[in-house]
Amino acid sequence: MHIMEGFLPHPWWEIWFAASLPFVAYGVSRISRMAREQRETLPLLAVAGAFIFVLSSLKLPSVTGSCSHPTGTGIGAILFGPWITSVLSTIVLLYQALFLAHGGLSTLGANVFSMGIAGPVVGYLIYRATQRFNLYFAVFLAAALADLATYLVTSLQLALAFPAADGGVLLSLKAFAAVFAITQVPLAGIEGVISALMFKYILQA
Amino acid sequence: MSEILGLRDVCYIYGDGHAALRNVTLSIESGSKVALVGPNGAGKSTLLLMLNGTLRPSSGTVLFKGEPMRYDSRSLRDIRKSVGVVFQNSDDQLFAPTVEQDIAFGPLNLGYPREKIERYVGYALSYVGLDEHRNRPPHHLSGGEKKRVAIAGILVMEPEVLVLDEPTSNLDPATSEEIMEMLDELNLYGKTVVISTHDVELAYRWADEVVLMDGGNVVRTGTPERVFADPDVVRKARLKLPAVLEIYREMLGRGILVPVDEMPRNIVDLMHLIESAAGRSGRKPGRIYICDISATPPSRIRDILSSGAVRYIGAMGTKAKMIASEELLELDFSYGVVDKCVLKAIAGKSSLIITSGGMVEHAERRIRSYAEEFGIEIEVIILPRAHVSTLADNR
Amino acid sequence: MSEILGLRDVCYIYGDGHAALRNVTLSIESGSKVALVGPNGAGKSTLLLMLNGTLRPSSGTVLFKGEPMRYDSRSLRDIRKSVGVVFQNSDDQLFAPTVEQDIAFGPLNLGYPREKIERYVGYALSYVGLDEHRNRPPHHLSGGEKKRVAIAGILVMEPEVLVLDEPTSNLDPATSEEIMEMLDELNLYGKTVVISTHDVELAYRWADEVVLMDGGNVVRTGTPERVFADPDVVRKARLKLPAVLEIYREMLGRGILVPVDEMPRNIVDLMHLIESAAGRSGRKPGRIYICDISATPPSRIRDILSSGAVRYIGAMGTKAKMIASEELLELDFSYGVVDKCVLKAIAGKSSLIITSGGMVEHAERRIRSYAEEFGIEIEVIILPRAHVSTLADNR
Amino acid sequence: MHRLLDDHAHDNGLRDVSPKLKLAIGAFSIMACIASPTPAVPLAVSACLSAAVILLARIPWRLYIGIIAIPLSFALLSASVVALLSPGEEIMSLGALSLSREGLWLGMLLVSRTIGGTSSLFFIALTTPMTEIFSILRSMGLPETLVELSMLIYRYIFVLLEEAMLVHSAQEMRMGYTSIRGSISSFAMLASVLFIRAWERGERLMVAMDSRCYSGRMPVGDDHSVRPAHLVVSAIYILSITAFLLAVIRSGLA
Repeated sequence: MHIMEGFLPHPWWEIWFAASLPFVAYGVSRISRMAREQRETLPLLAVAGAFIFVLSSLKLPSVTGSCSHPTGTGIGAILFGPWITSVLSTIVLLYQALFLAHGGLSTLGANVFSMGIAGPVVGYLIYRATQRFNLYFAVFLAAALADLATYLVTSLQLALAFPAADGGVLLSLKAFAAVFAITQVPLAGIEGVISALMFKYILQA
Repeated sequence: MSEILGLRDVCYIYGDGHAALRNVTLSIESGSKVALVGPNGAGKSTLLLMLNGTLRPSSGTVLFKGEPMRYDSRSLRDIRKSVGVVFQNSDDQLFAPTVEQDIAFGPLNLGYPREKIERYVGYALSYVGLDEHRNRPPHHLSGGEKKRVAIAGILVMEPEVLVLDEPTSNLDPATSEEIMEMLDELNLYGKTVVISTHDVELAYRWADEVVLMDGGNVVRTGTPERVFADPDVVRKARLKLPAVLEIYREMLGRGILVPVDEMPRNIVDLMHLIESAAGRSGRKPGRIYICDISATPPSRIRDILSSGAVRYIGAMGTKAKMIASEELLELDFSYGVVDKCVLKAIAGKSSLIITSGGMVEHAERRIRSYAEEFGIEIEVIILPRAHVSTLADNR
Repeated sequence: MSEILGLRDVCYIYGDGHAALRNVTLSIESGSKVALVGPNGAGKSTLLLMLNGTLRPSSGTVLFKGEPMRYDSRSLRDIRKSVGVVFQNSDDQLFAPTVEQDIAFGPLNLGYPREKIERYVGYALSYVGLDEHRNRPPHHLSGGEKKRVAIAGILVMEPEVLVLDEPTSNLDPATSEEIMEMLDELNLYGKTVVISTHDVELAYRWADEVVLMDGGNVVRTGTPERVFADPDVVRKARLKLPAVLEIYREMLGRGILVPVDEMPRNIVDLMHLIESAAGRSGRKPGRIYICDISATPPSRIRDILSSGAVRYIGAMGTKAKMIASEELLELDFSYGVVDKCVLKAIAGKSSLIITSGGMVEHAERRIRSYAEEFGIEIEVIILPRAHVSTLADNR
Repeated sequence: MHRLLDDHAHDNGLRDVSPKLKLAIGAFSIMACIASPTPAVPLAVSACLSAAVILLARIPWRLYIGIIAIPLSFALLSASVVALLSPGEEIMSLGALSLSREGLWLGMLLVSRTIGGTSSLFFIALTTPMTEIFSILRSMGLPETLVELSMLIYRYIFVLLEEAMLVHSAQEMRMGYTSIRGSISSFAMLASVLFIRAWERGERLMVAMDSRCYSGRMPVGDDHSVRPAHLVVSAIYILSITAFLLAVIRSGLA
């Protein structure tokens, strides 16, 4: 779920850039180190990034009928871990803004934080915690909860920028979360199911 | 024959304003074999995607059985069941984790009952000769096998029209011929087959009707002889003349041959023209045996072979080839079998064609028509019919 | 000629235990045109990837200029600079965002200075005729254009050997011929060219040396005539005979022709055999004008055309074709030009070939060798040389 | 979506303008929109840049209207939440919710900023091909790895997207996506086959790069030089918007 260009006021758009920067910078340094050691790193991460972009540009079959797209970052976190996924997500989010008009440039920091960092970190931790029980269930849970985490963080980002008159950030968070829940909660479920099925099909093939 | 698919004044303009089709009018007869030929970018693939409603004309109408095509989801479902499209690159078409699941994809989505799906998938698998690969992932198959799976995935929905974009691209000659023969077989059993290709040899030999396209226009349509009659038109469309035709034209130009009404379609025709021009004849032609494999035990074929009555052996159709390979029969011809046997017969050598079912009559008819055309007598012996008693005794 | 690349007893076994190459021994002469032919899965691509060290033999040795190949990164870099590989699917090869950046990839990584990179890239771009596409992303190009960019990206490193996997797959006949002609031109200027293909017509016509592969083995190597001499071997490798050869064999079988030492390589040869068998001769052959476009103003070509001295006009080489299209000359032949002009000359018609630089002598040599072979006199007139004074006057 | 905005950028009428200049205009416009306390400045930015995109870059207006509607739905939904939560003098009551004058104003401001910001974003996206931005990214001192990875991802997006479209239409031809169940399994098959294909491509990409002597460098394109006329027009635009912005801020303070 992208925050559109122009929507986040000063100082919030700067704050989210600052919050994302350390994660992405560390991710880039990890990739640089890996690329020096293993030459296949760059080509494989390149196709993985392109894969995440293409997946997230396809319209999901959705119950609500709205124009909803998978984030694909939960899968990324499972495969590459959260650091590298944060770098791939940054590039993918930039392209989504420039090629598809999803998100924006000033809001890139906020979007990277919700979709490229918070979601993948949650997904990765869930996957590591539940992996030993059942692989497919772990993938389902990781992808679905990564989606939910993204949506909650986005709601929080908006709530912090636009606190309610009485009740402040908390009330505002409730309001945003409630409005976006209509599309985002079913979406998270669908992305979870699709991710689990995708793993199953890949392992079968 | 009646029109099964038609285009009337169809234009198609891509998002960037580039016109892929310009006022195309075309009629495809039910039961025919149609080849769209033209250079890369001529609009062939775009036209094919019109035939099952994947692309919708910017202007003009597409007709299916005389009715203008409609693009609501119900109508599209019906049209896509009736007109199956096989893509050029099989990898784009095979997306399920195993061969079996891939073939079952269509029937499953059509809501067929489980038992029916299994039966149909089994039938389609054995039709394309890939039973033993049913549980393999498609991306581990060879190019030819992938193409067969792609065709099976369409056949299983029992379409009336089979549309194939460049069916032989990236396949070696023998695999190409096997695929084309499979299409012949399907056509013989009533399906209309439409292909696109820039292989002029293939189009010239295989098609009933050739549609020559260039720059989004249909430049010429008609029998292969008619379409390829004008070398300038063919060259402008960045194609070349079929070799047989080019040699024929060179011989005309040198006065070695004189023009005839019907241009040669293949080497058999060309040889006949040359021989009659040279005033030759008199050699006693060889025989052609046709053996219906579904009614003949393989031992009988071995008997014929060991008797020395035939010099060459060929197999037509998927089933015959499977049996030949099981029985370790060394085939001389596995594609273009009738033509080759007729050539051998004219050269005085006898041969045996093994095939099955309706293909027997088809082969016989083609031999007879060659014989008539050339004014020679080729003796055709159809095996289980003539020897049915011997056969019973042998058991 | 000396060996530039060699394989000695090379085996290659994939991770799954499947042997892709079995004891392959092969020698590629410097400056030759080699075609690897064989069915899908014969091991052609595996062999090609041995030639620049991408794959390392499981056993046996690969030699480059007589030295066993070494696989440390420094040696690999040297070998890859000398042996350039163009992949079958151009999309696998073009990975930079624009045409220009893609072509610059090799030189940049070889550490050329900036100015040299720019010069080389500019040269390669204009050589393949894609100057105006330099800033396009590869996904906006046609299949033929992508192939040209892929070739340019290799040429720019000035390799001694050019290796191309199925260079004409998915290209229409005219585009294929243009690519093959470009390879001829490069060969003429000294590069060794190795291709893989299952297009037998192409291999038979184009190659100096054919390597027939099947099931990981080299079945036969030699001149095209020698490799395609045995129809059984060719058929077993799931290939077919080239049409000219098949027609020749049919004519032999019918006694229309008698066996000759050298089998016909193309239609010109075949026609000559037929004509001499029919005891014909006597027609006065046409002339062939060869015009070096780099030394002739286009107005001179128009003069010749309007004088009625020639009936047909053809262009050889990238530069000649570009000028022809700029000058709106309507070309009769844009590929296989020499052959076609010789055919026309034998049929008594004159023609004009426009070309440039070293290609002039090449064309002349080929015409002379045809003339000698057929024992006829074809008058070849080379334009700027013969008319150099006239030319000066015209200015 | 068969064509990405980048595809239009390669053929637009402002292709020859220096990409640095275009980026500067876009970035300035975005900042101006966010900084503006009233809807007037973002709407002025939007009017100027939309005119530039349609009239100068010659992007079809139908396409432009179509894509600008995408972010609007998000903006309207979020802005109405903000509007309803904001404190102030109540002007309308909707059951438990109430809309204040200040809330309405803030909502309108947010929608206008989104419109202005999106116009600025589209100005960049539709006039400056990504291929020309890479060299700017590199000269901005972004890490080499990040720029190289971006370049490779750029190229493979188009390769994989085409493949995804083909697989998707092959599935549609065989009645995928006709029911919810079928849709979900079709989509998962598409994703899995795309992943496998992507991985194989990655391996082939490695071979291709190695075959061309890869030693860790990716070429970038050249920059266009800035032409004086372009500079003058840009300066007029930037100065006018800045003046407008300052005037609005001062009058707001007064």
